Amino acid sequence: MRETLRVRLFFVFGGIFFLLFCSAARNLPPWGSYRGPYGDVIARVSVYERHATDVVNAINYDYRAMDTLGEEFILFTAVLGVLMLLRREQVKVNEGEKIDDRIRLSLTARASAMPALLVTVVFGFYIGLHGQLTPGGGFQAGVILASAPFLLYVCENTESFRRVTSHRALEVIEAAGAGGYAVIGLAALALGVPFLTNFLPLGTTGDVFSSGTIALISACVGFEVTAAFLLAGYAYLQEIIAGETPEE
Amino acid sequence: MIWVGAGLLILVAVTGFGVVRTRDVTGQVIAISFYGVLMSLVFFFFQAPDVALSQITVGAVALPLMIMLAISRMKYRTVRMRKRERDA
Amino acid sequence: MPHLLHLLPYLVAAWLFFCGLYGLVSSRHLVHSVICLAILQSSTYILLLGIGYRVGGVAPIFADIAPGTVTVDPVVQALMLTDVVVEAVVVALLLAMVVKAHEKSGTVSPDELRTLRG
Amino acid sequence: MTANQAFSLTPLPVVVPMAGAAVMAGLRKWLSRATVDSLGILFSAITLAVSICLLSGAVHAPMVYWFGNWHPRGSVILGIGFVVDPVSAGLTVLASSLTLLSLVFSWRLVESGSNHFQPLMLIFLAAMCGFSLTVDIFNLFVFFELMSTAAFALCGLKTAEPAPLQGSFNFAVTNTIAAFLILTGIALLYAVTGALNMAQIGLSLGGRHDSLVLFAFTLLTCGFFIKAAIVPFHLWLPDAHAVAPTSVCVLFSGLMVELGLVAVARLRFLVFAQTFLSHEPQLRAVLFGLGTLTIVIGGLMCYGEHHLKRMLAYSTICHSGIMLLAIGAGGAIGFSALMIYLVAHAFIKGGLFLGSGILLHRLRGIGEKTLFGKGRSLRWTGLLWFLGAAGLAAAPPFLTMTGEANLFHQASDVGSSWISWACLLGGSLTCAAVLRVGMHTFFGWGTEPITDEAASIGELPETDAGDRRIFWYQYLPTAICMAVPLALVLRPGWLRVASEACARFASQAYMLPLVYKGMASSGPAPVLSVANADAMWHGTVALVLAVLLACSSVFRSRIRRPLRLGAFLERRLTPLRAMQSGHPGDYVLWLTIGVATIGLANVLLFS
Repeated sequence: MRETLRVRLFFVFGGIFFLLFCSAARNLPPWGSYRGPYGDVIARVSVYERHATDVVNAINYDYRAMDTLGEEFILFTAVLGVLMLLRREQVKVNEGEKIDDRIRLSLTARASAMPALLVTVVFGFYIGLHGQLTPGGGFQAGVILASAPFLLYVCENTESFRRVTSHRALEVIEAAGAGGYAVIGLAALALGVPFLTNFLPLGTTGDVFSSGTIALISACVGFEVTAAFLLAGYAYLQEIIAGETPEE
Repeated sequence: MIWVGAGLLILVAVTGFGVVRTRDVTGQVIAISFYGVLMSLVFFFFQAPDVALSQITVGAVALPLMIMLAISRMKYRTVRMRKRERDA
Repeated sequence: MPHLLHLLPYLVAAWLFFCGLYGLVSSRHLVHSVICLAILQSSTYILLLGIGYRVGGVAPIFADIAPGTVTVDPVVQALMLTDVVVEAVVVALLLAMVVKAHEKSGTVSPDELRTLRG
Repeated sequence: MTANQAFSLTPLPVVVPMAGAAVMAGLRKWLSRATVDSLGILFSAITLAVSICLLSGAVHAPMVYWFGNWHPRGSVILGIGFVVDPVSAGLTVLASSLTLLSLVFSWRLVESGSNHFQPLMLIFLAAMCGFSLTVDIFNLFVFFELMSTAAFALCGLKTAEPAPLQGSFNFAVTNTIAAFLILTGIALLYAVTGALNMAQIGLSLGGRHDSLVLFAFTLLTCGFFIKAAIVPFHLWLPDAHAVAPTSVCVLFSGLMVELGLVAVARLRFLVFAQTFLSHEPQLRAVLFGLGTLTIVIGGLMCYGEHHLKRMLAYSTICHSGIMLLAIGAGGAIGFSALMIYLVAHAFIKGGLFLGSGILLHRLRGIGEKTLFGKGRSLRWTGLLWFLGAAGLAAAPPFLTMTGEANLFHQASDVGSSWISWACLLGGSLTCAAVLRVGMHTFFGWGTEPITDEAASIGELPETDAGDRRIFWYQYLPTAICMAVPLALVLRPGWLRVASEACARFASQAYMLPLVYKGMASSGPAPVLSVANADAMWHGTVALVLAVLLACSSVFRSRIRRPLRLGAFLERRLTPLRAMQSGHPGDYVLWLTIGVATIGLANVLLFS
């Protein structure tokens, strides 16, 4: 189909779609007047029942933990898919220009990356550990932690970046994070309660080590997400870093 | 208060259209990064700090970074292939 | 005007969905298509956020507010978190496909990359 | 096994393959190919065993399982629930047996992309099981997305050619849009009901049918129709099948596509049960229209195709249309027709795909012309192939016929017996296409096959070039696939149980107390199985027509010009083929046209 025809047809039918959407929206409750009941019931009970002050994380890692298990496996599958698609076939590694690690940035710039790295890692751990109390949690922490090695790359410490991100253990960590989530659920099953039921002491509301399995699951998710983003990032970068020439 | 939120939403709508209309891919990466920041502002404004945090890490950083990496990998490939053709 | 204001996030969501579809239909670059898909996805964020919002509600985090305070809906936020992950994942996977397609055929234009006709 | 023990097994069909995939993917670099293959087979066998336990428990007493022990509080449902009734447990059994068969088939043979293939297959299995069991609509979306992600990755397994990447790109774009359509629909329903559990949504919606509910219905059904490859949303399916490895195609065509229809059925019977009470005829008209269109286009394209996997893919589209007719016919018998047909079709289509995998492995080709006359020595494969063809036509001994018998019964109840003609057309067209390929390949009869551009895609074999032997573990799954739909007919006792379970699944009055209180009320009266005489005739006629059509194509040089109907159909489908352009923009446009048209029709007909 020619592009002009395609776009014109789209304006007709896409327009109908848009109008249908708008006419449906007329029957929605007006903006700003959420009616519940699901969210309100959970907001009321979760602090008492789960000792978690961040209700969103209580939902994610407990009330609707099955969704998050699926979600973690979506991430896991996608990384598996990216690694598979970008797997190396026959490549010739050019000797001599193997790792381009010449220093172009000033030493100051390179040195200042270290504190930034430290801050990123500390911030990541903070966000991860306080997931059940304040906004944050395993997923956000994972993404922040994964960004730390990229600072190395930006500051042209390419070799150390490669050493961190191409480590064989990374895939194991990722799988352990995703599998660990399933194992936490199975542990509950082994204790005779339904899958993913909390079986740990809930602790005092507001403590770092409170709210039982929520913190544990959050940690597993954190490991998985960190490893997943690093693996995906390296999959895209490996060819450039290693200076490989594609083989036809 | 709600008018500020409404303004933000309209800005999102306009930026979204802008991202789609940007035909140059590198420009689009910058646009989508801006869009991600804007989106996380909206989330923050409408009392969703958890999502805002994820959005700023994923939508404004990880996503554009991934697109950049993909583009640079493709460019690298093209440059390498051209160079090899010249050598041959 | 107030009537339109009551519909605003839903209209923005519909608009973004439309924009994403338009971008996909008219795309000439596969990476552009992927980004349009991300825009299309963001329509669901706005829709969910608009649905769960409550005027005067605070964030559903009881670290520093009294129990029983009126909050916005926490459930949609949990759903949005899942949605954010889905977005990242879909983009990563599609980009990997685009990169690989570029390696194999040297083009990123959907018009030129049409081996599966008929 | 007591009901209580079976109860605690509920999460395992999802969790066992997930954990297995994590183990296999984590240790991928250290394990040999054979070990990963065996682990994959082991985990899917465990899943199959667990699913069978679950099914046997569910037949005695259907139950509901609350994750995290979050039981409903009054009318509000807090957690995510799995409903284990014979239908959903049966689907997990089907999913795990198909996965097991295709993993056995690809043992040590099919390219595995450095051991990525097996964990992806297990995740795909977990997603299908979760999709069948869950009663929470957002959880359904999560498993939908998990299933799609695994499918996208599996589709791009053969990265050596550019075509797979394009096929999987189109697949990924359309199915991701499907996911967002579904999510938008979920959000709209959540806005008005404040619930995510399908039972609670259904309860809260009641008989409401304003533009909002209708639009949500449109979005959800269209999203699942994209998965189910209903015309005009079908364009991704041939592309995806042409490029995916054969053993993956078994799962795609066997169950993934049909699960989209099961989800539509679940929505219709549980969520929107009362929405269309006053508009049943209009709803039937919409679904019948879509189904018939799908059958005609799928059937014609199937006959005009010369790439084996694409041909089977079009036949899946056609049969998906037949199953949509079953949903359209509605009622308990209509739903049992859908389920019976689904089971039969899954095995037959799986067997045919495995057969084409054997051909690709042995003869190094997948185009009809390449294979012409080369399969004379493959007697067993030929036999299984022709059996599969007969099964597609719903010929007498096959289970497909029982499914169609139920469908015709229900259709004549609602006064639309004409749909049996659509089924006849679809069955004979797809059967004829398969027969034609069989006659050309295994007998070398007639003139050289007509071919086309598309038939040369994916010619690269997916197996190692050195070894062309076929082992027993490749014949065995193929033979099992063909034997099951025959064997199930020989033991008709289960049909009664199945139709009772289907009647309950299709009844909101039965499902609501099951979800809320976890106890089964006395269900609706079981539906007696229907007399097969009509369908027997029908199947035989379809088979005869198919043989005639295939012969008119194969022996086209020996018959007079006006009789060359088959060859005419093979050559003159240019406008239909133009729709299948391989351009993602076109696919998205067709998708938009479909959603807008269906949405408009829904609003005009029902409000």
